[in-house]
Amino acid sequence: MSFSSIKQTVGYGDTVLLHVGYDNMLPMIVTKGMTHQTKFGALRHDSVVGKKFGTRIQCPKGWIYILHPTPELWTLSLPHRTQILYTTDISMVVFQLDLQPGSVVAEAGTGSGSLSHAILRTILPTGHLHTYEFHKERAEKAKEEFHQHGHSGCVTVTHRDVCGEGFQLDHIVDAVFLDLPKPWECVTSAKKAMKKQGGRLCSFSPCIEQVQRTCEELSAQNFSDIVTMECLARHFNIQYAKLQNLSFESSASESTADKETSNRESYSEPPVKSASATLSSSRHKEVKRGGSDSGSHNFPSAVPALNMPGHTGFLTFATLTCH
Amino acid sequence: MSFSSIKQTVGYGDTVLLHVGYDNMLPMIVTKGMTHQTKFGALRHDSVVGKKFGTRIQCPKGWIYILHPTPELWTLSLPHRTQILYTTDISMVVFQLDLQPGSVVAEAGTGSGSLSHAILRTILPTGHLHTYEFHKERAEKAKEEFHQHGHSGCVTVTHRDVCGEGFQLDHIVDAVFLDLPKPWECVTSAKKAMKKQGGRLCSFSPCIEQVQRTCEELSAQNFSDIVTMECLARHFNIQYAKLQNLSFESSASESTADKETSNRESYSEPPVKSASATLSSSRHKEVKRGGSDSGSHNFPSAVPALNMPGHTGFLTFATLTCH
Amino acid sequence: MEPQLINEGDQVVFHREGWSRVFQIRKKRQVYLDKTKLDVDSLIGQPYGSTFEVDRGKLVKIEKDASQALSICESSSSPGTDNRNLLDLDSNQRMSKEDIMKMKDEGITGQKIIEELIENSETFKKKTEFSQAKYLKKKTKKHIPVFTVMRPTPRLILEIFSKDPSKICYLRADSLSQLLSYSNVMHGSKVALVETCQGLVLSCLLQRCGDAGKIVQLIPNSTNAICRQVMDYLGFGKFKENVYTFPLDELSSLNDASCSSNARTEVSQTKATEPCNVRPAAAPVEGEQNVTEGSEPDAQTEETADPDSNSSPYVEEQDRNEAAEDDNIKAEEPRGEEDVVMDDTKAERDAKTGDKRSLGPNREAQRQRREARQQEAGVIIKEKQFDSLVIACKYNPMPILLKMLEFMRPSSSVVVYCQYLEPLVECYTSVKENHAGLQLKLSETWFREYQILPQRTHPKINMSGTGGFLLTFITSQRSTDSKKL
Amino acid sequence: MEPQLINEGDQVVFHREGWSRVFQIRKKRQVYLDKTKLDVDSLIGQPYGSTFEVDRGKLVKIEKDASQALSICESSSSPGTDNRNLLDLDSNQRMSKEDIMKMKDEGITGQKIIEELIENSETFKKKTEFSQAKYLKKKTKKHIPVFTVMRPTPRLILEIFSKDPSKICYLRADSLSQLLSYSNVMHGSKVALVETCQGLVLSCLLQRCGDAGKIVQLIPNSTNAICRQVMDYLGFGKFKENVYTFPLDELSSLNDASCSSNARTEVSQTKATEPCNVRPAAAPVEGEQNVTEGSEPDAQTEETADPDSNSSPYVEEQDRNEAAEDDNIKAEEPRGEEDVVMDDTKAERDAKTGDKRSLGPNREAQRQRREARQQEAGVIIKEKQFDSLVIACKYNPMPILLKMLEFMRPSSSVVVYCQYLEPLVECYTSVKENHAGLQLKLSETWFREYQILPQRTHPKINMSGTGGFLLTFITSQRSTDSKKL
Repeated sequence: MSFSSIKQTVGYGDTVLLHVGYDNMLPMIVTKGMTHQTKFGALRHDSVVGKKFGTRIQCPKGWIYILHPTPELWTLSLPHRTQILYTTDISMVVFQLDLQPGSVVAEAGTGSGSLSHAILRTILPTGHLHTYEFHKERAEKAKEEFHQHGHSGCVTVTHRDVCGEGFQLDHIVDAVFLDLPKPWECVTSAKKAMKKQGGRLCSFSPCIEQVQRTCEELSAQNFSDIVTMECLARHFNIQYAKLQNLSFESSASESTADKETSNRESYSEPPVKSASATLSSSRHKEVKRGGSDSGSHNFPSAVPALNMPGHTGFLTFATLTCH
Repeated sequence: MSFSSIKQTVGYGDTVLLHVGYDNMLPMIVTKGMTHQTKFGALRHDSVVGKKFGTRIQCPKGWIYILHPTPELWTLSLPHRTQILYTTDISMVVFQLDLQPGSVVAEAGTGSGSLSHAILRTILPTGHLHTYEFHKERAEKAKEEFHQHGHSGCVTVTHRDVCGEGFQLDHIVDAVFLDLPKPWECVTSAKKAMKKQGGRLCSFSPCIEQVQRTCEELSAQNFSDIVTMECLARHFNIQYAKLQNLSFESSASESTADKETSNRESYSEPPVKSASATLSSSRHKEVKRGGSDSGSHNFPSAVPALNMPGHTGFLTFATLTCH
Repeated sequence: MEPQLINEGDQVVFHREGWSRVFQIRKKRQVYLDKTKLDVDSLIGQPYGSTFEVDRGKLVKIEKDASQALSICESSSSPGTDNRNLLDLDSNQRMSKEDIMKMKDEGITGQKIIEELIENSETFKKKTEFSQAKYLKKKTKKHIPVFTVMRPTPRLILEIFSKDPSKICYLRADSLSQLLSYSNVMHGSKVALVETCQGLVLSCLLQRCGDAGKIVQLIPNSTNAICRQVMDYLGFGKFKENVYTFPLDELSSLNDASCSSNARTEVSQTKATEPCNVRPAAAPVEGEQNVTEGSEPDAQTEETADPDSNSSPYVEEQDRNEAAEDDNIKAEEPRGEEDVVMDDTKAERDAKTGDKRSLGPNREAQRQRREARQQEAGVIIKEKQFDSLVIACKYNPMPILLKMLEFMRPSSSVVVYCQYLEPLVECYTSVKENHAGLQLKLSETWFREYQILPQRTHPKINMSGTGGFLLTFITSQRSTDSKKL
Repeated sequence: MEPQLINEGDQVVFHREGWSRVFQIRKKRQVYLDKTKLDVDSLIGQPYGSTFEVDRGKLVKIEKDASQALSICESSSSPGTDNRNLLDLDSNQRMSKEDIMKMKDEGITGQKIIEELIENSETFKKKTEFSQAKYLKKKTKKHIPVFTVMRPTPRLILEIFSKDPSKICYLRADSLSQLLSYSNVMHGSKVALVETCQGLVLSCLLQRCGDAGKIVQLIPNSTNAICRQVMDYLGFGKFKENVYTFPLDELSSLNDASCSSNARTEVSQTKATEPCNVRPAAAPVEGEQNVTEGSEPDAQTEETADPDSNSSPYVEEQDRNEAAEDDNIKAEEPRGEEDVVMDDTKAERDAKTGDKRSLGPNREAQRQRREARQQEAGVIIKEKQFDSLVIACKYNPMPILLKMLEFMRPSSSVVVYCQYLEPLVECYTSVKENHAGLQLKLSETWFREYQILPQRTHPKINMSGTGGFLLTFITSQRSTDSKKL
């Protein structure tokens, strides 16, 4: 129940996220009498009930935090049934579709529900999400998850292939999201689903050929402001970098004692990350020693992650005015 | 003559680059008795003859530097007859085509000669560039420029439409560069131009449809390692940034005298860019004052330029093995 | 479900591709758009989503958009094969700028002008099909001003600032949208906010709160004005009860364990009141004239007239610099247009100035209401139960972040946006050191648009080089222990 | 103009898409490739550009590349329409890993294995055409090792390091290529260079110098080894006369106005000689065995055996850390392969160790030659007529840059590459302050590859997030005034 509203303490039936480490987060449905195995050992569900979200729990071999679920954390920990959208794209979709509490949205396909959760968070409590999935088991699994997460009242999951069978909605939605192999086939049906006063549409496609056909179809069906974009998250690793300073004095002219002192100085500096106050003072120390001593130049550095997503998909947005 | 070899001093007939400002660089052919008008007033050509490259010249209203030409500076100052390639793409082309002194290269079209100069710099003195331009005046202008720049011996400019008429070269080049509206039509001719032992080919196209057809044709003609890429330069503006530190103490509890002191302190700091030594000490001053005083947080910042090229073209490279 | 109609008093967006302006519809009001004075009376009663062409100061509703004109022109000429024999010369066009201006003055339509331009072009017929299309698109945009009238949304409001992103700390759609996601603000959220983005972030968060939730906007101090321009644009009068204001320089008094409500009131009363811009858009406060021109254009950083309240010369200097910058920007724009956008400013300022000199009974009541609201905000802050903390401002974020973390509950969502990377590196390091956050991420977004056209598909030639940087994390238990920070 | 043939002694590149390895061809030599031991004798006499398939330890020349296998498989099945009814389960494949290993051991070809895999897949036939192609490509890459043998070029050498870019300071093709352009190095250039990229930057610059020009590589001090591995790969023996080495810690002695060549010689003679890796690849120096396995794999940072020469414990510590890192990396790779790549190391080391203990007459001659070369380098440096300065190293660039600017002529080209942005910001600020440079630019490159396939065109799913940062400028007159720096 913890997705649809913010709770203070953990209760039975809540989905909580176990934060074991930065890249290790597991969803857990708190169930009476159950035990969950983590890499830090067993966690009894009962032991977290009544605890505040954010609490640190001592497991046999380490700490675990119980976090309140958010769509963003869910995206990082959900069971993958398909390729999923990530928060960079999801954020853009929700923003560009003009969603707000009360919006009615049609989504095809549901996939693993990564986007659905962000949509639901935004349109709650008076909006509604009509979501379609052509894969039967996935549709059922999504339905179950939404129920589990307290979203039942705001979402309708339909097992249907929207390509071909259409949304079968009659002018009731504010926004449509398409993540389909042939989105252009669904534009007519999407248009029919959209309110007479108009609304916004988004199509997500990995290949440029899909985008081309979709844009052509959107244009033919009088959608306007057709804009295609790509957005990629670039993460920074924050490192305490250390670059050796070379000496321009022949070592013959330098006393060994001097050298050792300066080296000891550089060893006394914090070996890893440190607060800015410490950083500044260590930097000051360097200045005192001069810029070209035989020590090292230490600085906090924001290093772009070496590997980053190069492509997720093209996002095409379009406006339908009153029709 | 100053492109084909490095000279120490300026002579008549040299093309020099007048560096008037960061975004203001003009080429000038040093000619006896001539005068050049710049925004800092008149510059007599005779006055720069015999001067070392890099010299600062006093003009009536300001300083001008006479720079030795390089292909990179030429790219920034050349007369545009067409859209040109810039150094980010040019560098990749020269590198990926495996060019080195002695390489023989075919280029179509010549355009404004921006890439040609970089190719020539790399293949000198024993290599040769065969460059083709379908626009008559442009071909003539390019020929004149190459001559002016001392490249006559290493380059042949031909006025011809390679699309249709082909390179008409018989297995003599190591590398081919295509910047044509329909590059796929020239693959056969390019292949014929390439040495029997094989070589490298590059095609530069702004649109993805051109790339698709070109890749298809390259693949059909047994080119291998067909790789398409994009590279975009992102420049940083180095700013000495200043962010106000907010106070969390009610001003009632703070003496006015204190406040003024700290403000005076922040005024005493260098107002613009300063060397790292100065930076470090000013940073240290902040630390002494504490992180949350009513002064400001000053730091050198690398701010990405607000506007950057979003697309120049797709670069497609391919290898032809012995054929 | 029927088309919604434009009413008097509505804030509407005039929109064309990648460009938006917002206006309030009032009878007998004229707005400036692209240097043309326009009468907007005719919009009242029209459905939203209608498209209008500007024709000699009048808005004429059209059924199809400008692409129609484009396609007519396109088919009227047979393209050349390539550009080989074209020289780029001014003499290619036989019509002069003066000719064009004269035609415009004579009331000749943009479409007719374009046809004349083509007729008088030496090279148009020889250009390739693509070059022709490009030429037509450029000329259409220049000579046929066509706008669609839309209801304001954050997306469209953001476009208004695309011309001058410094006003909103260089937030771009990608960074603003992620800020909203990672803040996890939803119906009913309790949010702590520090922003200097003209109220844009406040408005977006408020919209996501719906009719529930509480947003406490922390401002530097009670004497500094805050700008919430965007609140008006989005017509947020009705939700204003959700928004509280609290001065950061009074947080320390809240933090005292003994902090009684009396003591707090006392402190507040020694300060000037907060000149709050938030009020129902359609209900002008006393003293405001229905200004259409000639008002003060500077709404960015309003200085109070009281010299005592500006005790810090540094802040004053900064404000002046910004005011000067703003003036520069405005100098490029037609004055009239700015006036309409900023039309509340002079009245506000007049009111403020009066505020200090002699408080009438109405003013006194307002002041008291504000005091009461601030006390309410203080109570919310003291509960330390914020679900979200959002910082997107021109101040150094680290001290603000560390201070505000004292008031967050564990497992709450924190987003710090900054146009510079370096201050966020410091925030990151500090949060990490203090074990104050989980899922700590520092990122920027690479964002590019594409041109999708038959045989001419490619990424857009120009893109934005930066949309700022985001630090996001989830507070962990430790962060509630204020002594560790 | 006829195809060039592979000769004994050649350095050759084994290449497939996005992947390269370099080997020297010697008779009776075996190399490790993807955990398979290979006999490369059969390559001798084959034309460059030939493609080989690995078949039970033998290289079998094939006429077409692996795409043939792919297309055969592709046409042999009719694709499904979509993935709607597919579940991703391990049980979809009836063949186990053990089955596959067994087939390989039995010498069954990769192509046959793939056909079996398809036959035994529950889901292959139901997959869409695109999914089938993706599956086939993946399996082909895994089970059919096909390589084209190419002559080494900087482009291919760069690919060798793509697996471990830290060895070349994270240089990427875009940053290396721009470094080369902005350095303006050409036939006949005089270049000052500081690099710790395994000789990659040195080799590229040397190639651009052709058979003329001079490159002075500045190294930390005479006691530290430098690694120029890549020089061997590119077979640069014949140009080595263009390359000089000079220790940075002796620059100050050069700078003295009185600096006589005698004084300099004296200083040099008190130091250990520079253990230079540069030598003709095909001519082993005395004492080297024709090692094929079992040699020391660490060629990155060779420590001299003389404890005195390692007077700085700090540097020693750093070297050790790096050595440890290198070991970690190597642990992942098959030992044999490393051995071949590094085959000079042990001999070098043995030679060096011997060097200190008893200098034979040959050693003494070599030492004297090196002394002479260093003196020549000193003369070049003192002329202050360098055309180009290139810095791409793991050291703090600013002190090196400021020092080296003293030796540059005006209007020369300077490129400083660094894997971190921050040190270059400092360099930028310092150069700007000292008015030492014009056209000062600090940049990074956004670099992405594309998949161009019918109906499946899109940017590659993974990209490199950084290729480092470049500072470029042209020295101005002022920079020759060393007192200002």
